[in-house]
Amino acid sequence: MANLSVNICGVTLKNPVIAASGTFGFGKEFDEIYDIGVLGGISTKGLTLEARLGNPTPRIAEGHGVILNAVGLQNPGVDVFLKEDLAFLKSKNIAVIANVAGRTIDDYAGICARLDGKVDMIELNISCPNVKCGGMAFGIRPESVKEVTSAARGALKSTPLIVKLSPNVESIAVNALAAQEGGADCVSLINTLTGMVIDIERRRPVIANNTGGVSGAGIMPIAVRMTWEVCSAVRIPVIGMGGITCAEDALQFIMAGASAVQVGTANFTDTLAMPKIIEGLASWLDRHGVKDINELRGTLCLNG
Amino acid sequence: MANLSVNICGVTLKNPVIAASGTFGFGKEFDEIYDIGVLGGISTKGLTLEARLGNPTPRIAEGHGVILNAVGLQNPGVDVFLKEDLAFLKSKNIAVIANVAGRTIDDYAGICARLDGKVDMIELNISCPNVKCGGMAFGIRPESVKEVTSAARGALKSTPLIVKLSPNVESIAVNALAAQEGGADCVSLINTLTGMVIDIERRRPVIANNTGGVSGAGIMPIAVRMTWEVCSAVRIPVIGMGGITCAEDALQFIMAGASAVQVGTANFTDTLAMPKIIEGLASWLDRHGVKDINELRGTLCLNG
Amino acid sequence: MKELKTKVCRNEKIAPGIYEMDLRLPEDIEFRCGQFVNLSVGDGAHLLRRPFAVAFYDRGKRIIGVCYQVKGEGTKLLSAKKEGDELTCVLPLGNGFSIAEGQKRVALVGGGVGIFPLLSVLGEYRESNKYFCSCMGFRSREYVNTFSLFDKRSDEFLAATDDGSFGVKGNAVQLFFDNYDGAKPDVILACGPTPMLRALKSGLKERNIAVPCYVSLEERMGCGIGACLVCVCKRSGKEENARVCKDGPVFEINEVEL
Amino acid sequence: MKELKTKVCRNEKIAPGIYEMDLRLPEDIEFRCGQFVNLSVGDGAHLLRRPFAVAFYDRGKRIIGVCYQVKGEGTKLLSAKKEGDELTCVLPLGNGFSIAEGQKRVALVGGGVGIFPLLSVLGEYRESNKYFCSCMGFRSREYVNTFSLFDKRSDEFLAATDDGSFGVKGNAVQLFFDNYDGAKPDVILACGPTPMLRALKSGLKERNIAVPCYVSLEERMGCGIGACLVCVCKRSGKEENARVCKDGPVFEINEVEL
Ligand SMILES: Cc1cc2nc3c(=O)[nH]c(=O)nc-3n(C[C@H](O)[C@H](O)[C@H](O)COP(=O)(O)OP(=O)(O)OC[C@H]3O[C@@H](n4cnc5c(N)ncnc54)[C@H](O)[C@@H]3O)c2cc1C
Ligand SMILES: Cc1cc2nc3c(=O)[nH]c(=O)nc-3n(C[C@H](O)[C@H](O)[C@H](O)COP(=O)(O)OP(=O)(O)OC[C@H]3O[C@@H](n4cnc5c(N)ncnc54)[C@H](O)[C@@H]3O)c2cc1C
Ligand SMILES: Cc1cc2nc3c(=O)[nH]c(=O)nc-3n(C[C@H](O)[C@H](O)[C@H](O)COP(=O)(O)O)c2cc1C
Ligand SMILES: Cc1cc2nc3c(=O)[nH]c(=O)nc-3n(C[C@H](O)[C@H](O)[C@H](O)COP(=O)(O)O)c2cc1C
Ligand code: FES
Ligand code: FES
Repeated sequence: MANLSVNICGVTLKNPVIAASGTFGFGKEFDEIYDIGVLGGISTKGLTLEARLGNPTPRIAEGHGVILNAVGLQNPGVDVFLKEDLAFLKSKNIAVIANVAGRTIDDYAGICARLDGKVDMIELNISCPNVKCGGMAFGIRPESVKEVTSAARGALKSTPLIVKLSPNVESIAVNALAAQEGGADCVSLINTLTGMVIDIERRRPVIANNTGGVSGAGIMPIAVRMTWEVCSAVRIPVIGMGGITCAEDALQFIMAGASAVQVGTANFTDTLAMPKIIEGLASWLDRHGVKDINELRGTLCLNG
Repeated sequence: MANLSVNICGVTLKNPVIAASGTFGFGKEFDEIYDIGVLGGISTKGLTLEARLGNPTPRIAEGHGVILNAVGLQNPGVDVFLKEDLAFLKSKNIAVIANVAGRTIDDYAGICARLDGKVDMIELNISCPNVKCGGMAFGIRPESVKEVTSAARGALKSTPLIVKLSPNVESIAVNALAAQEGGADCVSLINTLTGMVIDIERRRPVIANNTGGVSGAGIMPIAVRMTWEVCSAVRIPVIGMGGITCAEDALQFIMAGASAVQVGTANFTDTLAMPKIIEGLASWLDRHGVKDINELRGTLCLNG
Repeated sequence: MKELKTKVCRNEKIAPGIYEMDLRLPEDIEFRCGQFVNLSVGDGAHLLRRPFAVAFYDRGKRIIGVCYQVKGEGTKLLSAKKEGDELTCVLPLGNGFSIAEGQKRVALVGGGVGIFPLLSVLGEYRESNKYFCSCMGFRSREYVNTFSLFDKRSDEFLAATDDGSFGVKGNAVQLFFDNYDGAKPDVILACGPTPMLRALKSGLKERNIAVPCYVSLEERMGCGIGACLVCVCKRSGKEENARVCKDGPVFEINEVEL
Repeated sequence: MKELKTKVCRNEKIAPGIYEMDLRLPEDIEFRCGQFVNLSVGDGAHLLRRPFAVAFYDRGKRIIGVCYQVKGEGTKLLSAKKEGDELTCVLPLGNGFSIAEGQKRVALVGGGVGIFPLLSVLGEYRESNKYFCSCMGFRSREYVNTFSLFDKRSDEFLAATDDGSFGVKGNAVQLFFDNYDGAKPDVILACGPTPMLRALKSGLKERNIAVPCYVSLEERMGCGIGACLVCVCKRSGKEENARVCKDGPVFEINEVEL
């Protein structure tokens, strides 16, 4: 069988398939359906300093081939996570990526400091469109991307830092470079695109928060294009995501240059999506006589 | 039966449903399937000063609930259009919107000058992602949106000017304001989002041009959100589009504030999409006791 | 909780806009009444599954029955499914209703599609010695088919319609309180639209009724299994959310804000 | 050109990965051989229809037959369709093949799925006094079923397989030129992968064969009716494109760049 393991910033993942933040909680529920130990890793629900209740409901709506969500960072706070949820994830022997979100730059630095050395990687969510202050605000302009990245970087001694980029920007490659300059060890993309679905009977947005983040299969071509742009721009490793539902989708990101992928919305459509993707990768590689998935990274040739 | 007619910048459309540029040619072929005289209007394929051959093939690819295209402005040139195609469209008694694209600001002004007084409206395509120079370049930064708009405006005496906005920007509302300041009589949105689909067997992008413009049902939540943002920002009328496939979809845009809508990709999925949307609007209004579609415009109430 | 492939073995209209769909499971599953299934609608454009109460369960035949109202696109697609079509689902989901040993007299209060989760209660306690009083509200007599199962299986069956064309004129909650003294329940199980549940809650308070009352809630869902925090409701008097899909859908009526 | 709802009346595997699907049309339509249909695949995730040659047409029964190879997601979905399923389509599309009165001896040269448009030629000229020589290439003898119709209907049938497991070893173009002197065609009709058509073009040139040769091209499509300019090919020696869906799919081989 082909080698699926990849190494990102010194962290070894048994395969490049990571659960995307916010769709997988802290792993316990999906573990009731299958052993999540088969995964390459998990990015946790976004963690804040204090517990948060998130947005009012409804928090989700459906488009055609896409969904919208505005959960708004409901989470128990970083300390509760460390005390109650981390041990379980560690016991699963998968890469644990703590997704963190803050209101201020100090928030980001503070959460990072608490997580330093305790998780395998930290993913800065500077691109969440569903919270009023903080969140996406930091992720739009390259200057602030760099600033929040260096603050987080400064708070970390031993844990590699991933910066998660927003697609709601003029140039995601420019922002990726800003993250790299700010000291990011890795970038991940894309977070959700901002959207709205209107209930025409009630003449109101379906989602209580009015707008929500668009994710799922329909956004994949946008996500692949952005992943390719970012991979062409930066030296650091890239984690790609956005609409992945099967092994072939994941391979588009890997050929575009991604070292690993995250899978979000597909977990809703098929709770077994990730184990199927992992098996699908193994069998695709075997069928194509590829010995090591690392050989496929960045092999995209442009036309013309 | 309810009134469906709308007035945009002094032009009366018998209903708010317009064929989107590039998906409907100059109307002749669809007229072999149904009488296109039932439409509110048509926006022509993008016209340039000289004839253009466009991009190499394949020019199209499919995503999940979306498509990508990179036709690249193949067209016979504005003069051939005026001589050979305009008369047919005029005979159909629908609003004729000439979609124009240029390489330089002078191009835009020149094409507008030739069309002035001959068509019902002009739509500046400053947002086409599929051509190397010109096109989208003008549509990204507010300063250049304003500049190209005023140049076009200056070349026009009697024809209302629509500026078509790109979604691949930091803030589409800011660009809409720039168009308004530059003298646009109307804005239309959204043009396609830039995307890529990779053929993993060949390890190349499916589309010869590598990237293409993403359109179709899956992008609708993004388009509705942007239409709502723009409607909240400008005083001039707004034409909404992006993923519309049925009357209920069109009503989302109208409630968000659009005066009319354009329908593109849905014409591929169902060649009768537009007549069905028009009938669907009429019957929705009747069922809901709404006498005039103009009463629905901008009726969206936000939550919370 | 399992992800399973099921086959449609029946899909019939039982009232205007209301269908019963029977699905054959590939393996033996244990259900509790009030639990639900998260069902794909079988079209690639729809990424979210739809949650439906398991209204019937024939464990021997491994067939579950859901009754659903056609509301939006997903349920419209479901209504077009034919025998032999495949759908995937996740099940069993949620906590379900439970009736304590000592609770002998049970009142079921259901309105609209909210009656379907309550059907499973009658199914599960078919052989028990509990006394069931069902108070069901529906739009008009055209929906009477949907409700006939309550009639047959309940010890007492009371019906109300919005237009009075069947049973009394009014809603399920009015009906329940009007007949409360006769019913004398040890426990109340209710399901229906939120305004109905609110009326039930305030009615109980006004009348100082302390009988335990459990309600099954509806909320839009993402994962359906408790991971995404999409489907929450507020716990009363606490700065805390509960997940409808995992901590619910059944809650003690005073435990949550309606 | 019409947009029509059709019903699947048959969908059967006829060779490995190759299916024949028969569709019942709601009304009488006139077809010419070589024309095609643009068929929905019946799932909301796929916004583009798939173009297929109309391989068979029974005008009396209003049934068209398409033969398709499962390649990607759309054809995979099609292969799962059952009798009674509905699909929408646009038809008849394209210009089709035409054989002039004086062209008595016709050579059909087909490779892979390119053989299917040529089947319709045999169907249309069934009752004529033309002489058909069919040179068909396919992968291996497993595909022989697909081709048996050519055998029965052609006056002369020649087969080649990549592995030599049926007919001679080689491809359709080699086969055609090897038997050219016997076939002595007045017109050549060809369809298959682009490299095959290129080989045909250069073979004709090398041999100074001036017999008219028509090829049916494939290109990815948007509208399928000539409006969107997605499906173009270059006209030889001109700064001009032709639309495969409307000006084609059949072109004189020297008229277009391959
Ligand atoms: C635990 C639970 C049990 C349910 N049991 C039943 C039942 O037995 N019979 C029945 O007819 N209905 C039941 N419902 C409601 C049912 O889930 C919705 O009517 C259905 O999802 C609507 O789908 P749609 O595609 O027609 O609507 P759409 O508007 O197209 O759906 C869009 C999205 O919103 C969600 N949604 C819309 N309305 C609701 C709602 N009321 N509750 C939850 N999600 C919603 C859909 O699931 C989907 O994700 C139940 C809901 C829950 C939460
Ligand atoms: C005029 C014409 C007639 C054809 N007749 C036949 C036939 O009789 N039998 C047969 O098996 N095939 C035929 N083809 C090819 C057939 O259209 C493709 O194999 C099919 O569209 C692939 O669809 P998919 O969903 O499996 O592939 P996907 O890769 O999922 O398709 C993605 C998109 O690319 C398009 N596409 C992919 N390959 C082709 C191709 N080779 N040509 C055109 N579009 C393509 C699809 O239509 C779709 O829009 C014909 C093509 C044309 C243009
Ligand atoms: C319900 C939901 C909640 C999410 N919450 C978070 C979050 O807390 N932090 C974050 O960085 N991204 C969050 N995301 C974004 C996903 O991690 C991912 O970037 C996005 O959904 C695109 O991937 P997908 O198309 O595979 O879902 C969330 C997405 C969904 C659908
Ligand atoms: C094949 C194709 C060609 C297009 N060509 C043009 C064009 O020439 N000029 C233009 O302004 N927009 C062009 N567009 C964009 C559409 O007009 C429209 O903005 C976009 O497709 C979104 O609408 P839809 O989702 O309804 O297709 C084209 C779109 C498609 C699919
Ligand atoms: S739907 Fe995901 S937690 Fe309930
Ligand atoms: S597919 Fe639109 S012109 Fe051919």
